[in-house]
Amino acid sequence: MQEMMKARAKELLASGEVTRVIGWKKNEFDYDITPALFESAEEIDHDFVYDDFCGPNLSKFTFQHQKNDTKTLVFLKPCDSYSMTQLITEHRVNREALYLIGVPSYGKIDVEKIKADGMTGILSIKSEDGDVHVHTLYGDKTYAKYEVTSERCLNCKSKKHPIYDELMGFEGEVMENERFDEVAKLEAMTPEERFEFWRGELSRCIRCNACRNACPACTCETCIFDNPNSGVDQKAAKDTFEENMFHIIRAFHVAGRCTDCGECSRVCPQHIPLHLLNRKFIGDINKFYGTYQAGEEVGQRAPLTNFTKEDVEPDIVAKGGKV
Amino acid sequence: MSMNEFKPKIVAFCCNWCSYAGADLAGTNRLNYPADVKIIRVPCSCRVNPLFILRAFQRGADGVILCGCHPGDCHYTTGNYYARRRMTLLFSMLDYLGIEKERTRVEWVSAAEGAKFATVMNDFVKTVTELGENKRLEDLRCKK
Amino acid sequence: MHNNDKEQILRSSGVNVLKCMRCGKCSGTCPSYEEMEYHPHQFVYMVEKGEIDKLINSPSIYKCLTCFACVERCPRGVEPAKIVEAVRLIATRRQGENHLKAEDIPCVVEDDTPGQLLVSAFRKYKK
Amino acid sequence: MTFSYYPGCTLKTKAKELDGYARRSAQALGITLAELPEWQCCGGVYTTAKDEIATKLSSVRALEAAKKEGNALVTLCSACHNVIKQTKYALDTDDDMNFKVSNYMGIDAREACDTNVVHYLEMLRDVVGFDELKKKVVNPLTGRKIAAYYGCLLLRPGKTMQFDNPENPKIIEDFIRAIGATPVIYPMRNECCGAYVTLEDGEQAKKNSSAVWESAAGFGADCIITACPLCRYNLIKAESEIPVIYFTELLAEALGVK
Amino acid sequence: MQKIGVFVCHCGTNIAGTVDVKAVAEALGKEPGVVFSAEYPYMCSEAGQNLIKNAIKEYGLTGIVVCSCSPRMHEATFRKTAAAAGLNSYMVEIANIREQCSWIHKDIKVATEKAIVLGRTAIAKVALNAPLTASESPVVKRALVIGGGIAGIQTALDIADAGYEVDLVEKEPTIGGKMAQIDKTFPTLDCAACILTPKMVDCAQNEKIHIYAYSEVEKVKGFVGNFTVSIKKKARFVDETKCTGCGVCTEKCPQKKTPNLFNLGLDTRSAIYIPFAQAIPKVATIDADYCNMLKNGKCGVCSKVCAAGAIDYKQQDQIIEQQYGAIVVATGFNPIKLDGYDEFAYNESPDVVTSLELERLMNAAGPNGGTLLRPSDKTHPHTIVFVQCVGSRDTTDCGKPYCSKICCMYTAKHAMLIRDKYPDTEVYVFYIDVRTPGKNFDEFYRRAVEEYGVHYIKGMVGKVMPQPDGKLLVRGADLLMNEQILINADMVVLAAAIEPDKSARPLATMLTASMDTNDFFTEAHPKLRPVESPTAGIFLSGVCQGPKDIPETVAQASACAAKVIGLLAKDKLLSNPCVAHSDENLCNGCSSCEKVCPYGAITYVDKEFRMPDRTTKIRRVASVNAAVCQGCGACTVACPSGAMDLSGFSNKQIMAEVDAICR
Repeated sequence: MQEMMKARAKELLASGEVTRVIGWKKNEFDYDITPALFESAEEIDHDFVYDDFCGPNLSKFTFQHQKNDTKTLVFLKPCDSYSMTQLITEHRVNREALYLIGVPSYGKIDVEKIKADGMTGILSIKSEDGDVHVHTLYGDKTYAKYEVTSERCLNCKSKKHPIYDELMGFEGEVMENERFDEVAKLEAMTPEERFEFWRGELSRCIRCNACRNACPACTCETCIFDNPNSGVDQKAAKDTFEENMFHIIRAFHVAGRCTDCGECSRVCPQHIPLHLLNRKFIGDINKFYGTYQAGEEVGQRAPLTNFTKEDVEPDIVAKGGKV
Repeated sequence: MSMNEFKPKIVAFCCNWCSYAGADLAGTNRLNYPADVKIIRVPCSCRVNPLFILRAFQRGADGVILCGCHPGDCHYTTGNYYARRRMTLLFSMLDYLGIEKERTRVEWVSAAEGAKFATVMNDFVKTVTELGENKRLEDLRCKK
Repeated sequence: MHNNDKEQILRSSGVNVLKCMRCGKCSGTCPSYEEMEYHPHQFVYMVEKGEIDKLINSPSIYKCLTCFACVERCPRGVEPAKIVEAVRLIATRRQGENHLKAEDIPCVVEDDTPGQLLVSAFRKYKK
Repeated sequence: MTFSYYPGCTLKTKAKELDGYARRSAQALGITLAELPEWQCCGGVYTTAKDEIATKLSSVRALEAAKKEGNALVTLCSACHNVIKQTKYALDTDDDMNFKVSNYMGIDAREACDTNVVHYLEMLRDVVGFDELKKKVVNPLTGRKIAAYYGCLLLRPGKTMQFDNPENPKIIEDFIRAIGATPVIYPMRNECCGAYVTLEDGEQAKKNSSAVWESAAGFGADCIITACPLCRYNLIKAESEIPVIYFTELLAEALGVK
Repeated sequence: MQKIGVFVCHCGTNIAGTVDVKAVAEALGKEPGVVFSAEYPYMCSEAGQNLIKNAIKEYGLTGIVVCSCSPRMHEATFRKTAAAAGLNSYMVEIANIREQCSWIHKDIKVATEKAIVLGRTAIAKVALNAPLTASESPVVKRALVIGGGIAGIQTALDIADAGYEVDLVEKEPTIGGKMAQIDKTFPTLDCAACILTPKMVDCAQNEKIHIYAYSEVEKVKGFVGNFTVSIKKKARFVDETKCTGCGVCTEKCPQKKTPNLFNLGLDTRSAIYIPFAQAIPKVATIDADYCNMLKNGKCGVCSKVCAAGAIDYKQQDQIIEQQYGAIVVATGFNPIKLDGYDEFAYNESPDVVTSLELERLMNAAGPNGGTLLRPSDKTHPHTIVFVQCVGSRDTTDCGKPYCSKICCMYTAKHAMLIRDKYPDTEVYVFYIDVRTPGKNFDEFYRRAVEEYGVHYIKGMVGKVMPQPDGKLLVRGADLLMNEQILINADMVVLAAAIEPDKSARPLATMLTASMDTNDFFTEAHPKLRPVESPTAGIFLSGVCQGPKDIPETVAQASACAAKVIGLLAKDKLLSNPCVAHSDENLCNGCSSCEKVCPYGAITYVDKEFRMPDRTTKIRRVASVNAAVCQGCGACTVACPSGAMDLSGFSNKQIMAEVDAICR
């Protein structure tokens, strides 16, 4: 796959169809993959990579590096393409200046799972035919791929690309998944247990803003948390409104727009399951207003800027949330 | 603090056209409800940003209630429909975070429903008083 | 007791009698009108008022043909035929004796009586 | 094209001709009617009560069997059609009913009964097509003035049956035209014959049925056709002065397979 | 630095009875930013207002808080007071310590404490208030009336009388609407044409009124005071300026088999036609669906016989663009289609007619020249059954849930006219309720019963059965007799429900005017602003707002005109300054705000921004039209970046209030 992608990227660069390519590149470690901008065939030959570690969602990177006067090729995994569709719907990226190639994703590996298994001093990781070989300073170990696949991929919502100019490899389908199971588990707890759970999780937050920076739905020109006039700033002070409410506000801000790509949880250095906040909103929206998948189609009307006269009343929450 | 001494802090957002007028009518008719309820006038229920409600909880409110025109009767035609969706989702999230769902409420009160306004407020204050002091949302960030 | 019957009728028929605006179209359309002591619109009204016993004890409940003309033509979607059926079910479920007994059948049956007639009648007149 | 076929009790006994002509005609039209292996009597009338499931189970079984065979379910007798279709509608729209039936039967009833129920006439209209039928007629009944008698069961409740305009139907009239005869429109064609009341009050049923045939005869019909054995029985008992026959008999006659 | 003044009103004992006003004034005087605090028995009195004015001047106050009755009561008063003292009137906040405090609490301690909280909340808010000025926009002194029935005609005449230009758009070839089709009017039985046609002529002759008949509104842009409307003049294939209305073409036209829609298809007319003798404008129109020349190029008779040379087979639709200050909707109604009511045999028998068809059958200009004859065999009917509420008060799919309001009265009229003209005809009226609220209405209905011997039967018809002999057997219920009855009738007349004209829904979308579920236009307030749409500059005249009879329609039409005149009389419009505004630096251009705006006040523009690295970047940003925005604030919450805020109720202000309450 990777070679096909490289070849096609170079072809498009050479033909002048595009002048820039957005893809992934490998850093010091096999598993340390970051989004990257390539502007020449040489750069592509040298750095371009597409493998089971290419987790980062390129749509946010594309937004940050967009240029209007020239065309950019972007490779999109299915979940990236949902985010991209949402960005197009919100007029945040210029569709005209993009050439989108959809590529399949067979599940990305979560290095944290390997580390959590006690592996240290990792020198290299290779993923081959459903096995993942880990080579460390202290010896080697092989995992079955599903053991180290990230949670978001195990609960993949779709292997289909809602938008593309060109597809490479097999196009998948919208998937059946159990992604709301964790949410349901929390919902089944008592309010006290839930409060304790979230206090435990959110107390670990160091306000590094990684979640916000990675989130493809967080593309505000100026984030309200950075805006002294929003009434929720005051970053420095401790115990302020913004500090405490950051994640709730962020989740509400992306409610109805979050495509559930899982970047927030992936990048969180404190391993806070932030996606469980977003999924709560997604689950509620599906339940109350009919199934809605953000980024499924360009021009969709988000559930929070929409209504029907027969919508459920807010007291549905007090009645246990059953529609 | 024993139960009967507990005085909850309750913030009530009322839309200017229906519910605020309903509250005025309750006053004109001398219908009593607890002084714990403090009203903030907004043009429409759709003006109420979830941030305001979160802020109230963070600042120590024990209950927040939003009152607007009945669905279909909004002065601005559709405002309360949007408010209804926003609040449904917000309340569900607050409940998910462990803030008891009884601490948040939306009621549709028309300008003619002074009696309903008083009844709703009495009931809401009673419910919140029974729940007792709210967990401060700011605790969410404090180490256990 | 009466209230229970009323609730039971409302529940089992699924009809909201309060939607009736008393236009009488059901009775204006009923093919069994002449044979009935209480007419379709009265069924709806009497159930609303809780006068269930009069209905249960009336032969009218066996006169409805379940032809659904009243259901079809009611401008308010009240469905009187379902009310009649629910009242009759109370009667047939309660009665010690069925309205139609198996031993009566030989007296009424003729050579050309279709089986459909017998099963239908049993459905309507028996527990 | 193959359909699962539900004949019903009377078609095996007193209304054999309704069934026989239908089968022969279907064959002539290239349609296979596969009789359900173990069907039970539909019960004759649908019990509208929401708290009553026992009387609906035979229909559920028929629907389930057809679903298993993977075919649409064709009915012929108006009563069977009405009962089965209403049962399906109840399962589709009444969650409580679906829940109870599912529990009792140990199946997901809504899913298991997701079968298209069509009346033989609908099959003629929608699958064969009346234009196509017209072409296959070898013995057009030209000059015959036929009155269609719908009765109540095929048409009502309109929302559930979705058969035709319940107040001004035309499917049988179109059928009559297709076989070369002239339909007679008369107002009593969708009024009730008296149904099962005939068992205990023959006079009432006679009154109802007389009104029907008198209206048809008054408009010049020389024959009445129906899809319901009980309608036919009642009309005949009411001393109809014009013949009352099953529509399938005319169909078979027109197709030359009588 | 803010300098805030606090003024606590006693309202006699209304407030002072349960609130320790001195303590309130004292406590609030210590709030940050407060430089003056006082109490007074009646703050709204002249002396009270002077107290405020003097304090503003003396202390150079930048904002004031009045602790008094509800702002709904005296906010405007105190704003004027502030303005008179040179303080921006939006630097005033009211703490409602009467309706929401002293009147509902009995304990002085509790009430006083609450009054202090309410006061400091208002102080917290006013500290963040910004001076606001109402913006101005010019008013185009011209009105558009859409719909040329009696409602549109009356509104146009009244507006023109006040000296303003009016354009009257009618989609049919002539103005007149439904009233032109009606024979007599209740409860006076005067002839509809006799009272309507002079008004039509007035319209045609009025210099201020411009009639665009056979025209439709295509597009609407702009806002109150300044709408731009595109009107499509449909091709008549006749030059309006040349046609004299002589009617020779209509006589000579060989295509006589065209259904006469003015007579509801009860008879036929020629393909080139003038709908009726008194049509305005009285010019011919060619029905393109039936004209042989237009269909296949074979004929051309009308062109040959026209002495004025007015026929133009090549005429095209024409688009006219015009500016208006106000738009009046007067799109009227139609009877519903009766396809869902075949139990009444309407489609089956020509002798079952709607009431409007009966009007034409009885009209001297109708198909039978005013003699009531059965459509089927043109014989005199001896028994007529009227059925009320056909489709009205009907919650099924084919009906309308509302009462059509006019049917009870016109049926009484029909019954009376028939009994008067044909005493040998028996008339039965099946009714559910007879609704006659209106001047002389019930008396009129009673005359039908008492003087004219009309048989009113409480009940409904279940089925109409055409008989072989041509009679109509009517089966219905007589609920008072508790009987089912059969009537052998010659004709059946159905009082079909009325519904808004089908053109209303797309028009409402163009106007961003709201409609209810029945497609009636919604009024700005059901009681107090019944002739205005919530969308500023859009006014409602006649049945488009809800079922009405003629007198009510005319009353509403004139009321509507008065409102339009009131608007056009202004040179400039001052708008409520408490409107939304977008901070372009923060705006993402994501369109969320636009989606929730009920007024279409938000548009997007591409704007160039200078970036920190001195490059420029073009971004799409939201822009609020302050003249259209009504200040609901829906956009402020929909906006993810907080770019959208609402003057007078800003995010910061409301949060400050929250903080003050929770302090």
